[in-house]
Amino acid sequence: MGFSPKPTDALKLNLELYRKLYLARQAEESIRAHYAENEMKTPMHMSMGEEAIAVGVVSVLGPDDQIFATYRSHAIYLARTEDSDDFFAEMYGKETARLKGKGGSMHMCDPERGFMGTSAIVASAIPVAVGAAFASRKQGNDTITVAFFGDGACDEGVFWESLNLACLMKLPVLFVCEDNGLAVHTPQSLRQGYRSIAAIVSKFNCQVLEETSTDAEVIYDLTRKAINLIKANRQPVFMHLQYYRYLEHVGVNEDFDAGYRSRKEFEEWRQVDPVNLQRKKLLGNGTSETEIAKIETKIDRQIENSLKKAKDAPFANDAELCRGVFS
Amino acid sequence: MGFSPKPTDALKLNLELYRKLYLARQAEESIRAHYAENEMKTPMHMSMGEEAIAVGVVSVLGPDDQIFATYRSHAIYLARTEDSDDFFAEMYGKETARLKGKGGSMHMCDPERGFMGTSAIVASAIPVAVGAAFASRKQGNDTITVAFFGDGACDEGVFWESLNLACLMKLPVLFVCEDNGLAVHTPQSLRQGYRSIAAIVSKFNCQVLEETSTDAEVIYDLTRKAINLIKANRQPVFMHLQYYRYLEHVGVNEDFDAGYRSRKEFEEWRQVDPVNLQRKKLLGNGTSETEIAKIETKIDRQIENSLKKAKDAPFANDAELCRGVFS
Amino acid sequence: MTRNLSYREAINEALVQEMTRDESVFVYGIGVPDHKGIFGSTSGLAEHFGSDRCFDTPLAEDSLTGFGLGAALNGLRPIYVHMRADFLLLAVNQLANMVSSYTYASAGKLKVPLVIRAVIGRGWGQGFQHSKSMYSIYGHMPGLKVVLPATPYDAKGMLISAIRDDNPVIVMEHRLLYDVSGEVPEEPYTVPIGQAHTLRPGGDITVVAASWMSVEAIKAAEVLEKHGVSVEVIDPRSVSPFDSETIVASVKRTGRCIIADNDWLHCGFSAEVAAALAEHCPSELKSPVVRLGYAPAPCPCTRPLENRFYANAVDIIRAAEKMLGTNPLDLSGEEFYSYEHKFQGPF
Amino acid sequence: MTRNLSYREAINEALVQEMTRDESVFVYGIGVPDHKGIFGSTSGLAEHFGSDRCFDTPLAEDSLTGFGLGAALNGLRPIYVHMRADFLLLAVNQLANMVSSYTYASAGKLKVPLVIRAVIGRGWGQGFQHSKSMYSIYGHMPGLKVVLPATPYDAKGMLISAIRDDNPVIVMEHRLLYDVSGEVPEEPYTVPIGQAHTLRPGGDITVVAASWMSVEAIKAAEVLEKHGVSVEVIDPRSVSPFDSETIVASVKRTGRCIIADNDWLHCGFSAEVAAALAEHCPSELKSPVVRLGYAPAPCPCTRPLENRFYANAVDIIRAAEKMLGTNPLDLSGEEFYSYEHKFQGPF
Ligand SMILES: Cc1ncc(C[n+]2csc(CCOP(=O)(O)OP(=O)(O)O)c2C)c(N)n1
Ligand SMILES: Cc1ncc(C[n+]2csc(CCOP(=O)(O)OP(=O)(O)O)c2C)c(N)n1
Ligand SMILES: [Mg+2]
Ligand SMILES: [Mg+2]
Repeated sequence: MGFSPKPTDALKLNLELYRKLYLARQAEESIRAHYAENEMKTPMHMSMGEEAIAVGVVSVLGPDDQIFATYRSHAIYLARTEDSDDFFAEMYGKETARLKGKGGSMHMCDPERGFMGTSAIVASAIPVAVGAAFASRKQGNDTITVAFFGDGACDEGVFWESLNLACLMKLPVLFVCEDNGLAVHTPQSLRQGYRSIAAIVSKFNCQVLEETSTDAEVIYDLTRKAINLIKANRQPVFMHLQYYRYLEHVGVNEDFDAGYRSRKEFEEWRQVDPVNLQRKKLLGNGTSETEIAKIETKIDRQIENSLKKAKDAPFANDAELCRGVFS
Repeated sequence: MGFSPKPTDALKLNLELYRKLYLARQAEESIRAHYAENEMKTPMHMSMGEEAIAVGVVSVLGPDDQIFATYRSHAIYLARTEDSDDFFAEMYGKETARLKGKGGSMHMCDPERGFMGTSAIVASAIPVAVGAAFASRKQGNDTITVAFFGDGACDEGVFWESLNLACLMKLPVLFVCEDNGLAVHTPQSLRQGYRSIAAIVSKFNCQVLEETSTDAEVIYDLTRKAINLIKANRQPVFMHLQYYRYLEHVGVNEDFDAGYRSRKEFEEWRQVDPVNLQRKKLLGNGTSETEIAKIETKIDRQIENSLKKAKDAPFANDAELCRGVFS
Repeated sequence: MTRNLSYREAINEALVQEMTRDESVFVYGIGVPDHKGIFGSTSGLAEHFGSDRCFDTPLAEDSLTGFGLGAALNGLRPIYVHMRADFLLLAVNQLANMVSSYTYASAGKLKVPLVIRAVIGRGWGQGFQHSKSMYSIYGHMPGLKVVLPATPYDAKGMLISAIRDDNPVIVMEHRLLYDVSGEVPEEPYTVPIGQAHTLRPGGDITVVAASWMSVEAIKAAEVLEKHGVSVEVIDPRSVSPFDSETIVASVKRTGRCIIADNDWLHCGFSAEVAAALAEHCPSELKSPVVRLGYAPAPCPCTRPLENRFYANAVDIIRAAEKMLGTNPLDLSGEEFYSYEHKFQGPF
Repeated sequence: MTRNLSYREAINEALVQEMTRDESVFVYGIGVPDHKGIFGSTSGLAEHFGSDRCFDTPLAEDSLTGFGLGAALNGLRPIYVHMRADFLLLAVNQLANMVSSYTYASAGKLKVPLVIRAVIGRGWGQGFQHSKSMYSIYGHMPGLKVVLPATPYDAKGMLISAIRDDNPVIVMEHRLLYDVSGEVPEEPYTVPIGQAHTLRPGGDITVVAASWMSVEAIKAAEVLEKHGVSVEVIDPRSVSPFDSETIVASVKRTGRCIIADNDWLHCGFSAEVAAALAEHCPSELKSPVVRLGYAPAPCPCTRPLENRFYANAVDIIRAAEKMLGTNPLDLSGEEFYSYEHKFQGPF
């Protein structure tokens, strides 16, 4: 990690991106495979489809940069920590997880590694990120605070208040709007009284960057640009990034039979699936099928191993219930 | 009243505007003269300076149009009702007022005359106006709902939510932002992370109109245009209107010695004082000093009379305390 | 005619019947017209009544509450639905500063026939942001009515009462109740707001248990009855207005009271129930009042801790035994947590 | 050294001393650096410590609460000031869903040393949107501390405790208290959070009276004493954590309790106090508990109704007489409402 010039070795970067993409994807595939066993008793808001954003943004960040995110953060968390042991322990609600299962899928939190927590109340973590950025500046740190949120968050007043605050105070905040066009099942046409969020935000004192690519490297490059802008202009940057949510809003299944969207749309996005895309790119860049398979196998084993450890681990005992309410 | 083509008789209109301007101004002058007696035990947020906006906008409205406003609504209320009896009875907290003194200066409300109430929680009445406009449309009425609010209200998230909602649902709302550059004593440079609220709002699905004039007729004409736009486009209109607050935020005194603004600025705005301006215009249009004095004397008497009645009236008895909590 | 309906079906029927009866009733909120229809409670409404009477919204709880107020002031009867009461916390300003006082602020000239439905309490691994109830904070505001229907019968009858009420009413529905079934008349009917309901008569102990806790209390009462303890179970049904009389009268008879709530205890509704006893019948209490509810912590996700977070029938039984000074029963043969086991998958 | 200071001066001194001691303390909110300085309590801070440690903000209570949380998570000690607790109602979501649970959500890894100051209660004709207290709703949330300093001594000592606390603390200050004076040590000191304070010992009746009501209760006690009634006045000082022990111990001695609150009764803090008695000493109560507080209505503006809206010393005296079965005293020679008369002009 560490914020540094883009590796001159583009291949190295692309391998790193692929490793994280594949980890995020396969961890979720593993959840899908095991969820019906009813041992992971936590509502799952799956990342599948957004991996390029999670991996692309996170891979630019330095160790002291901070991330605030949402209930839909599997990919972000894994891209940041690559710690599938902790991830699965938390999914299974076990004592061996850092949070001992108190958080679950919606509330991962690992402040020591800059993953500062999430909110499942839409948009509620955004102002917290702004406050964190204020602290960073006040303390003379040269760090960035990233607020990840969905397009639905822009409906909430607190988004506008937070945007205004960050722009007013010229804080080093990177707003990352992960736009999948939906809030649960509600399309933007039923939620937005405007044509373009980017056009509106660009009238605030900040910079706006837009992208529809599912190529993690493109997102990576854009994020580097964003962070450079934040530092150069002492202004926040708002990134508007589109992706397609593969699965139902909450849960591990597809839901193209529900009627609110078509499988055809999905099939189109699948053509540019972020994991496949990156894999193909590696192959095109001269990485051999064997090399890639080696990476994949390693991650498959890692996940399998994490999953097994999680299953075998004990639950926290009752004393944990009221521990940590106060400092 | 009644929404109708602009009177071909411009003089008649200008006389009407002056009557209301003078009433609003003199009613407040009367408050200033009597406040120290400590009988009007209600915090006063004075309109002085904004009369052109209040009178200009309100004079266009039809009898079924609805107004939602703020704690700073003396001029709006008087422009709408011209009922100084009720006004002063409420300021003195007397039983003879429609609200029997329960509301006071901050909470005037006269739904029978389309003055639907106010909020002293900044921005909180704006979504209520949007809901009223929804009802109007749903019931097939051809009415307009006006939301008056200050520039400070645009800081609040609920403003953005309400704007989005009205634009999304294409509701007949006229947003009137009365911009005096201040929220209490805080200037916009300490509150706004953007250059122009009008520029931002214009990116929503609505029309934006801006004006800095203190000429009530100019505001009147602009409001007619706004209402035509609302009806023609089936979209809300946002009017951004500037004025200068003559007195302290709350209370009846000047406060140029407080240090947050200069008397010089005030003197400049006084050159275009909305009441004087309209008086001069009338004189220029051929109205005689005597005619004007006649209008003024009538209003002076009306106010004096209302004030006396209010002072003499009894307070409501204790049984009123818990009456009207529920329907 | 009476049929066996689930709680969700009972709500749905109330909505269909009231929307049919009165054109001014409309339903809005995130997800109300979608294929999930707020756990089935709003299913079919959009199809039947059209998208201008059952419609989706932006995520904007604060403004949409004010929106409902503005519509209600003008004679419409809005029903704003929240999939989770946790989201209602974004609208506390509108409720406390606007909705609850608008009638008073107009000296009684304006009515506010606004209904807010919100799902409360335990679901399934939902953690600390999707499990709150907090009805006491709404009950604390004069000008609001707050009800907690606990049976399919009350779900229909109290929702119809709420819709026809000219005042703002918050209807809070416990997530676990959605799967409970019971007898529900087909024709529309009302259940008056502000009357407690004695679900089970008994002479030894009064258990005051609202919403889901009434199910736990009934279970506890059944178990205790087998062992000769007679428990009276009272469902307050309404936080505000609050029928303290029924509860006080019962405790005057039994001399003992356990209050079992779906919420934190401190400054909660359970405190108001206990306060009513301190105000009206302290000398009739044979033993101190006991309150059961959420553990004093945010709600954890993992199941074993979640099980300890919520009070349940076993806790009620243990509290009753302590109060009566009897030995702990062997409960190994009993089946508890039947709904928690039945309930699976998110939300 | 001890001086006579007003409540506003005591707050100001606490802020100055803590900001001097600890660079990480900063103060923000609408009006904190202006010439009025939140009724004088923040006067001089901006001049002394600079505008990055005492600064004005947009009107955005919800996001600015989250902002304070984010700063606190990173080791700063923010103090967010609200001129009125009514405005805090816009931030209930952040408090209930975020601030109160952040430490728990990080399994204790993150601290939240956030202080929120908010002015509560009666002012001067302020009507229903500028007179609320509603501390019970914050006290209801586990993870928050809520305190109500009632004297200049406590105002300084409890604010310093709050600032040094690693948990979120809401400090609620009654508007009328700002003009009250009392002895305050010059050096910094702390008053522990969560301990009730017996302001006056007595044997016949316990009056539990927080914040401004403690002033009314003292006045009532003085009047009653002249007529041979000995009143113990207890200031709970803290809604959460709540020191029920001190109150229960007192009522066990006196057998009688009046709870006088600066808030609505229903589901309010007064209910929690009464509940503690029902839970811990019902058999020691010689007569039913009595609660006094706001009338069950939004607060009207006009003075005569406003006077009836708030409970006061006379109400306490009358309640005590009723409880003791004595005849109503002739109070015509007594001077009541001294502060309401002193207090003039808006806010
Ligand atoms: C304040 C609030 N309102 C409603 C909800 C219910 N809810 C959960 S997720 C969601 C949709 C959010 O959409 P978006 O922000 O675009 O995120 P996505 O799920 O698409 O990633 C809604 C409405 C909530 N959690 N919080
Ligand atoms: C939600 C809220 N926050 C803070 C306040 C305190 N306050 C009262 S008026 C005011 C300034 C509002 O400014 P603006 O909207 O521009 O109106 P103006 O007074 O200039 O007419 C503030 C901050 C309030 N009443 N409501
Ligand atoms: Mg989305
Ligand atoms: Mg202003």
